[in-house]
Amino acid sequence: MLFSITDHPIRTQKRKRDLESLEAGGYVEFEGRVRKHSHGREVQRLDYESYQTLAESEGRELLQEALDRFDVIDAAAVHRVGSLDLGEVAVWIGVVGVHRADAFRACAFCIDEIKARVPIWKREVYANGEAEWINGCSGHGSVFASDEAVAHSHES
Amino acid sequence: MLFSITDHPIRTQKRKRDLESLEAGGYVEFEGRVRKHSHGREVQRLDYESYQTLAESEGRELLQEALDRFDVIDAAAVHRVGSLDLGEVAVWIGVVGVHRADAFRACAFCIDEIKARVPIWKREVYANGEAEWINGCSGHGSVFASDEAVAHSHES
Amino acid sequence: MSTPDGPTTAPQATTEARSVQVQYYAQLREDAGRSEETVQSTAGTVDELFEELNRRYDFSVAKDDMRVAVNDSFSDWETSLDSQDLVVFIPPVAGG
Amino acid sequence: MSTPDGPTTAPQATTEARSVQVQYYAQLREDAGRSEETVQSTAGTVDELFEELNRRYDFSVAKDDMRVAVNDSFSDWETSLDSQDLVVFIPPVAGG
Repeated sequence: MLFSITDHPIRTQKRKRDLESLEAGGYVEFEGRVRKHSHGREVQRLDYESYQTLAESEGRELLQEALDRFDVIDAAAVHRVGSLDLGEVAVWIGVVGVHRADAFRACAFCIDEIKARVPIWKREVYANGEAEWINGCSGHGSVFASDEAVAHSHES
Repeated sequence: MLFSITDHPIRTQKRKRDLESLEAGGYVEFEGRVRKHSHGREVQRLDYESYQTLAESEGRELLQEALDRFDVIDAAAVHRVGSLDLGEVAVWIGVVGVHRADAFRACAFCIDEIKARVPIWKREVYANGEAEWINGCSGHGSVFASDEAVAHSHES
Repeated sequence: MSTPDGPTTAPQATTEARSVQVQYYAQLREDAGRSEETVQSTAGTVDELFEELNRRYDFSVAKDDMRVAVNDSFSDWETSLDSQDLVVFIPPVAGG
Repeated sequence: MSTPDGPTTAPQATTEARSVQVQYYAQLREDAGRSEETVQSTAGTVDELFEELNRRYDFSVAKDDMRVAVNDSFSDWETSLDSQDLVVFIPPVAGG
């Protein structure tokens, strides 16, 4: 259950290997990447910054919440800060579980929570030279509804 | 949009790189792995076999359905056959999308559909020397309900 | 409906036997003791071919739990058989 | 409620000024023109400190859209300030 902030490219393969478990039937990964377009504007790069101490403690807390709330074995996440080029990975999340449904849910929960509450900020730098801080989340949003039916939860 | 069956270890990093797109804000990956316990029995290895021609055409069809049904950029999947040791990857699925919610949904859809309809069979070989063919899906099951609310679908 | 004895007494047999390919996977491969064979059959439909082979091998998977493919596409049990068709009976799948 | 002029006329000021650390991130860093500073303030609460600094820097993010952290934990705007506290105002986050 590791959450970290790094100013180097995220070593996603190493992070994934750290999560391996012989009890795990399913692994779900999410990567948030720098994309070329944002709300119709052409992006040149993204600058991320964090309030690192609080970001790491809040990140560990939300990973623990994911482990408490879902039937998964382990979860980890890394967020990059600094200047990121197009296509680079800004955030990586990995979850291993005995069965797949909870691994999907826990992974979606983690990215929802990271976006909602971890003190990290993003400045979009556009191809035309302009730049602006993105006014992100001040509330919660989720990929999946919390009360939805989950079939086949006993298969991986 | 590639679906393949292989009797070699799945090169997940190469498959992931093949999916990269500068328009992609989110990447979701699922790996189904051989786990040590199945319904309380200790597993030594799994043997998978496929009806390859039909498995590949059915696999391509379900990937196309995922692209039709969800707002994603690309999706790919590979299923391994042959004898797999504990911890090895039996199936890999990768999806890239502009936004994260549909990437999660499409990836879950693909593994649900693969399990439901692709002609691949699994024989569990147990630590005590016994073995049996797993009587898998003859119907459909899904990780997520099809009508659930999806918040924040316009953020990556 | 019950013709328990002998492949030569199959119901609805046509007069002419066709040569079809059959492949077996997973449990059915073990039941049949082979992964494929060429069958000379007078069966008019896939369903009749299955019944004929089921009498021979006593498959341990019920037909109701299976699907069938003809010439590498999922098909209907009532599909009529042509010479050289490839027929595959598909027990419940278990990928992933 | 309105005391538009001068840091020395802040409401509810106590007689003794405290020395607190303030860090600025993202838009607030640009507004303040610095990433951290030591502030001598008579503010009794985090909220009063914010108002004092907002008069100085005219932050472009509304207080209602922000959270606040004291000593590396999310905190309440009504938290009372102690000497040497680290205060961080947190504009809407945008990770991921």
